Amino acid sequence: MDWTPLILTFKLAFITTVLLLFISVPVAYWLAYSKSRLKPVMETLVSMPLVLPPTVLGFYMLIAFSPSNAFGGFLDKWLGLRLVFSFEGLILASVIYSLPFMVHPIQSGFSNLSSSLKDAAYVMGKSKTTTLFRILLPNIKPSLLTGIILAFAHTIGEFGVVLMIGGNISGKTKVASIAIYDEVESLNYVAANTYSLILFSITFVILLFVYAVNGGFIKKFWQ
Amino acid sequence: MDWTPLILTFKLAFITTVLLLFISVPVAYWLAYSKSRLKPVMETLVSMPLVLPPTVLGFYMLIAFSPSNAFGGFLDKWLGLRLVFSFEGLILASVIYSLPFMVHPIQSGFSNLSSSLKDAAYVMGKSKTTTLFRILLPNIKPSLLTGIILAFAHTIGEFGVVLMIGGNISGKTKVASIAIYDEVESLNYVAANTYSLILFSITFVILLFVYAVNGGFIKKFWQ
Amino acid sequence: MIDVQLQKSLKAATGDLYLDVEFKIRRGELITLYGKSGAGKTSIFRMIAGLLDPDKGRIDVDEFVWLDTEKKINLPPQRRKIGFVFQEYALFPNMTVLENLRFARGKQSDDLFIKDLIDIVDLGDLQNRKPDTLSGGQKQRVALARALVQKPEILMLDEPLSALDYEIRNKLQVYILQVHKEFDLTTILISHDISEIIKMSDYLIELDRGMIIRQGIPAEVLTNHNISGKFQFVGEILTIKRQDFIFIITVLIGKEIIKVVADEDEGKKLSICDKVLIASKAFNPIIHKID
Amino acid sequence: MIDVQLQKSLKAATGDLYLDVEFKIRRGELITLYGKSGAGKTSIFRMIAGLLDPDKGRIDVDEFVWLDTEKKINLPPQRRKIGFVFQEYALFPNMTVLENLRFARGKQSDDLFIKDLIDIVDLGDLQNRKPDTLSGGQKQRVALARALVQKPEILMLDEPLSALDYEIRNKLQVYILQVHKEFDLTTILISHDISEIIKMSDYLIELDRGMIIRQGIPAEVLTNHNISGKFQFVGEILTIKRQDFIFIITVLIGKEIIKVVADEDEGKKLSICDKVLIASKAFNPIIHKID
Amino acid sequence: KHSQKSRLTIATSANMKLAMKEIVNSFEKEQDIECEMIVGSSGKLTAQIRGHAPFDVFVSANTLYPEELYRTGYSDEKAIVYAYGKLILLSMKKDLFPDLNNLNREEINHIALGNPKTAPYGTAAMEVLKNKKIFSELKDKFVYGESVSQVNQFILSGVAEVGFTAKSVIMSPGIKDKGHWIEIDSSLYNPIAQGFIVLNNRKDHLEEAKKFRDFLISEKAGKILNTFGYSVNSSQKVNPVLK
Ligand SMILES: Nc1ncnc2c1ncn2[C@@H]1O[C@H](COP(=O)(O)OP(=O)(O)OP(=O)(O)O)[C@@H](O)[C@H]1O
Ligand SMILES: Nc1ncnc2c1ncn2[C@@H]1O[C@H](COP(=O)(O)OP(=O)(O)OP(=O)(O)O)[C@@H](O)[C@H]1O
Ligand SMILES: [Mg+2]
Ligand SMILES: [Mg+2]
Repeated sequence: MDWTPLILTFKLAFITTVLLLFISVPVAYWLAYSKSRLKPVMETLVSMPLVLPPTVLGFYMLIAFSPSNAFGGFLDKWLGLRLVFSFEGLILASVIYSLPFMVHPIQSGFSNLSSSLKDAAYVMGKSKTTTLFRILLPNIKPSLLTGIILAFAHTIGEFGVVLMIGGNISGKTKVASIAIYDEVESLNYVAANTYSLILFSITFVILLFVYAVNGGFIKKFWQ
Repeated sequence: MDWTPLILTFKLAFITTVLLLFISVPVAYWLAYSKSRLKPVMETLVSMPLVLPPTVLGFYMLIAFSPSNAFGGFLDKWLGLRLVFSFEGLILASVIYSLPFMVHPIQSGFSNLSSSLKDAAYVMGKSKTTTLFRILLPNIKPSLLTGIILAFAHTIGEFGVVLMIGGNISGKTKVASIAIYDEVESLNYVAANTYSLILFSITFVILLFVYAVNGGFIKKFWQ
Repeated sequence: MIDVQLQKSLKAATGDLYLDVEFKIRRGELITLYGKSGAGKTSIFRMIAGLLDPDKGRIDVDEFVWLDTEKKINLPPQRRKIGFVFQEYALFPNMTVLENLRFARGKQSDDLFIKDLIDIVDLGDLQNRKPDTLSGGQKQRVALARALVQKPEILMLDEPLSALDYEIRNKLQVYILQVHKEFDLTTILISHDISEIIKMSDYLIELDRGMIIRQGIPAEVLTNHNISGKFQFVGEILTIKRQDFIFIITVLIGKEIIKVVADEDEGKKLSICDKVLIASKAFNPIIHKID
Repeated sequence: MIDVQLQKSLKAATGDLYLDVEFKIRRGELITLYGKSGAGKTSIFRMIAGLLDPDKGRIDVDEFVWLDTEKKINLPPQRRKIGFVFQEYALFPNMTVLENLRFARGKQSDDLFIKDLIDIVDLGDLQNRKPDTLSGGQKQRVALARALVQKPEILMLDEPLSALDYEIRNKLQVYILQVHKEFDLTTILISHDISEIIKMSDYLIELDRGMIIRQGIPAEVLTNHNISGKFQFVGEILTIKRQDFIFIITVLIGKEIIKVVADEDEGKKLSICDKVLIASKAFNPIIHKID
Repeated sequence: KHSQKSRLTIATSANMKLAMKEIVNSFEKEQDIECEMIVGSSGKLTAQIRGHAPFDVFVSANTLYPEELYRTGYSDEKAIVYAYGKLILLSMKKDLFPDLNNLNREEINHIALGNPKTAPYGTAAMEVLKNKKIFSELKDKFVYGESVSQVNQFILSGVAEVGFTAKSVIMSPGIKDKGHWIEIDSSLYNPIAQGFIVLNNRKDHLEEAKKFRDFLISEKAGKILNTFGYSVNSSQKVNPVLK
């Protein structure tokens, strides 16, 4: 039993989710409160990574990130960043692919929130940032949670993009989903089942824990 | 240029989204308002289809749906329903796979809603159903929209499960995502690009229209 | 006859409130719950409406049992024919004013009645507006109209007029009374406004920390002394000015302000915001109607 | 000196309201905005606070320009040092009462001041509760305390006491006045309660449909006649009973009820809810302090 | 820990995985060169090589991809054919003995084959069906797998009663000793040539890569390939070096 793919998977899902939080909150904030005419366009663009089959999306990313291309070459030359067949590349790809799962729920959370809370904080002299972190975000916890869970779970199961960008290098880009795929491909169903079961169980426990804490179940039984 | 995969794709995405709406609203309602101890477990279970790589999930579904198995056999014998290599099967698979994208946003919408609206409707003698359709759902429109868009877009791009369950039968289960994948695999990049571009453009227009109507932009320019 | 017995311990981080009340309301009566903020008035309303479950208790409405914790009977809110004005309005944000009213009406009331109501609460211009764009008082008026449109058997009003100015408030008080009588409603009111209570209600229940501390005819409960022909008023001192050896004191009584002269000894004991009783020794009042 | 000139057409589906006001407030003054529901009071507050942009206008506070639509100056709400009690409270649901207050305070105020405030608004037991579990009046008290904790230069109170009963209302009126003086605040109040206005404010502005219709010293604006030593009151008829050839009429004046006798001719003209003026021909009142 | 540079990286098409593992093992023993295998579908691997993947050699499941890579400059030498695949007809049903002549039987609902566009075994199966003139008759029964391995999954799960797949499949642990199969007459289809190419993405392993190429066409490797269901020389005698 090789544990590295599993460790790699959770590492990837965790980093991706954290990065997505940092990216999605400002994006969702803009989408929720902007009155720009470009807003529907931006909203649509955020959803677009979903529309292409993952492998195909991965294929386009591969072309874009390849050092022989302008963008990839620039990264390679100036930042020493190789995005193809590296863990960093996997992260970037997962972030792009899972973006809508995080942005949309947070945005709808902001939209549902009464604007008087924002007003009250502004009048108290609180900056937009303070208001965001102390007032807005804590009051859309269900939406944040939805975004986090969807992005996390999706990154774990995500596989087409990762396989294309990552190249299945063991210990570096061979995550659990690819390992399972490999085993199924080579008709090793027992190994595939084992991997699936472990992946499934660990994720189940993580999510169950998150939901239980969120629902106050832990607190209730603790007391 | 073969248009059938594209037509099939939008047909699949549309039917799946509609079915998901019918399924997700009651599920999300239960999850949002139940005080059962099973709630975190159910919440977790809804997210689980995301965790497995689509092809693997598709493989497990294939085994479950196979007429040689208890479940698939039952369907075949008693309902005359063949779920493997049929459009119906694709729909069922897509519904299962996209369920979390619809359920979670709607659930968080319900949770964010002030309970006094529900109370007011009950006191007026309105049934739970009337309250749900006339009061609750109209007041979580941003969340509903998020669910619909995520499920719709995701079904369009979905490909691993569909490929496995559907068997790539042209005119029946060969949707656009598979057609694009085929072209990429056979190094027909030009054809793949064309398909991608068309799929992308049509979806872009659909989503843009939805967002523009939702944002009141259409209304504003109409008047 | 409505017979209410309720017990409930209201959950609180500290300082639990134990609500324990028992009272009867006759058909067609208008009674008021009165009491300090946090005394439990809204909680009683919610329990009568079926929105909050008491720990123990029973509610009988005529021959029907709405609630009996011992027999585990508990009618859902839908089956208790109640009209409710919520303290926080609870208007439906997705519907216009008119739609809010239309949604609330049962099968019995018609569009004409809705039109009348809209006129009476002065919302004619606003009927196609969404609640979000209304002022506080406008929202309250919609909430009131929405409760009335149902022509319920029991009407429950949780501070239905607190955000309104004197004029419209008066008008709506009269209107509520009118509806109350015309449709033979049993009405329960929560109010802090003493003149409102005296004008409107047949019976008053005063609560403190979850208990009934006084009940009876409003005027008696609230004024503490019998109504008399003697001209005496309780007022509040607004200003005190010294002039030579006397004090000129302005006193607020209701919305009237009068000047009273006090001698040095009296004046020194008084200070601003003191409550004072002002009485005349002999009095023969004249009464004029104001138009 | 605060100099306010504002013009704004309030969007409405039908019946647009054109708000057009101009007034000055001296430093340290407490002024009240008064007027019918929907007259535009809250909208003026929101424009002064910077939460709503006027179509045209300027706001000067001492030597600073907060707003000048011509010069396109428009300070954000954060930079206008304002304390605000919202009509709908706007408490932060994610924070306890105490946390709401702590969040509101700037660097200047300390925990001791917060403790004092909590005691004064009678929320000691509730400081660790979330706003959702508070009664209407309790929420309003938290909102008031939260605005005071900031020790702002300008304090804006949108019906800060409407949900409160007589006793706590009185207590908080005194406290607001005290804070207003102690910290030399400029305070703007919205209120419908006449005794509150007369007791608290230095100056009154009455609005109707977006226009200022009257302004001046509250007692003068509201009572319409000069304060006098004459004992005369406006009241409302509660009941009329015929007894032989006379009528016994009970009249509500403030929270007092008196009986007046009227002869047949007079009595026939009167009906319930009529407003009447009651006066004495000769009067020499006695004044007693009530404890 | 070994740095990535010290290993010879072998990109292997998924269906060659088991055979290549054996070959790589004995190559490592013989030459003392550490190797790493990257497994994927040939199409994906080709796309990745074009994206400058750090692969040194490419063991493909067909000849189209290696040729394409040579033409576009990802290799300094022409592709070679190292083996030929054999097509079989496989079934997992207990009492179903596959036969080309009665595929139209009623109990056969679905016949699995690779997508002729992307999978070489699919192309071969199509040729067989066309040569036997049974394609149009059976048209409605076909389901297409993305690759040979998906075809295997269709057959294995029982949803397709029979299917055309590679002979190498029956050597794998999942299928060995299960089901029934027949080998298809190799005259019915064009040889399924499997191409190999040395890549020039990274120059530092060129020596080792060439050693691997030589080993792959050696007799020793040939024996291994044979046991896994491949033949090393085509019945139609095609020149091992392609145009
Ligand atoms: N967000 C809004 N959008 C459009 N119109 C609004 C909005 N808020 C208030 N109005 C309208 O502007 C007018 C003035 O409202 P405002 O809230 O200032 O009244 P107010 O004097 O505070 O009344 P009240 O005493 O009832 O609180 C009303 O007619 C109201 O319907
Ligand atoms: N949802 C709740 N959960 C827990 N405690 C509550 C809840 N709602 C109210 N309470 C508490 O119950 C007590 C009574 O509240 P209630 O709302 O009945 O008071 P009230 O008499 O209506 O006061 P007010 O005049 O201020 O509206 C208060 O101490 C309040 O804090
Ligand atoms: Mg209350
Ligand atoms: Mg207002």
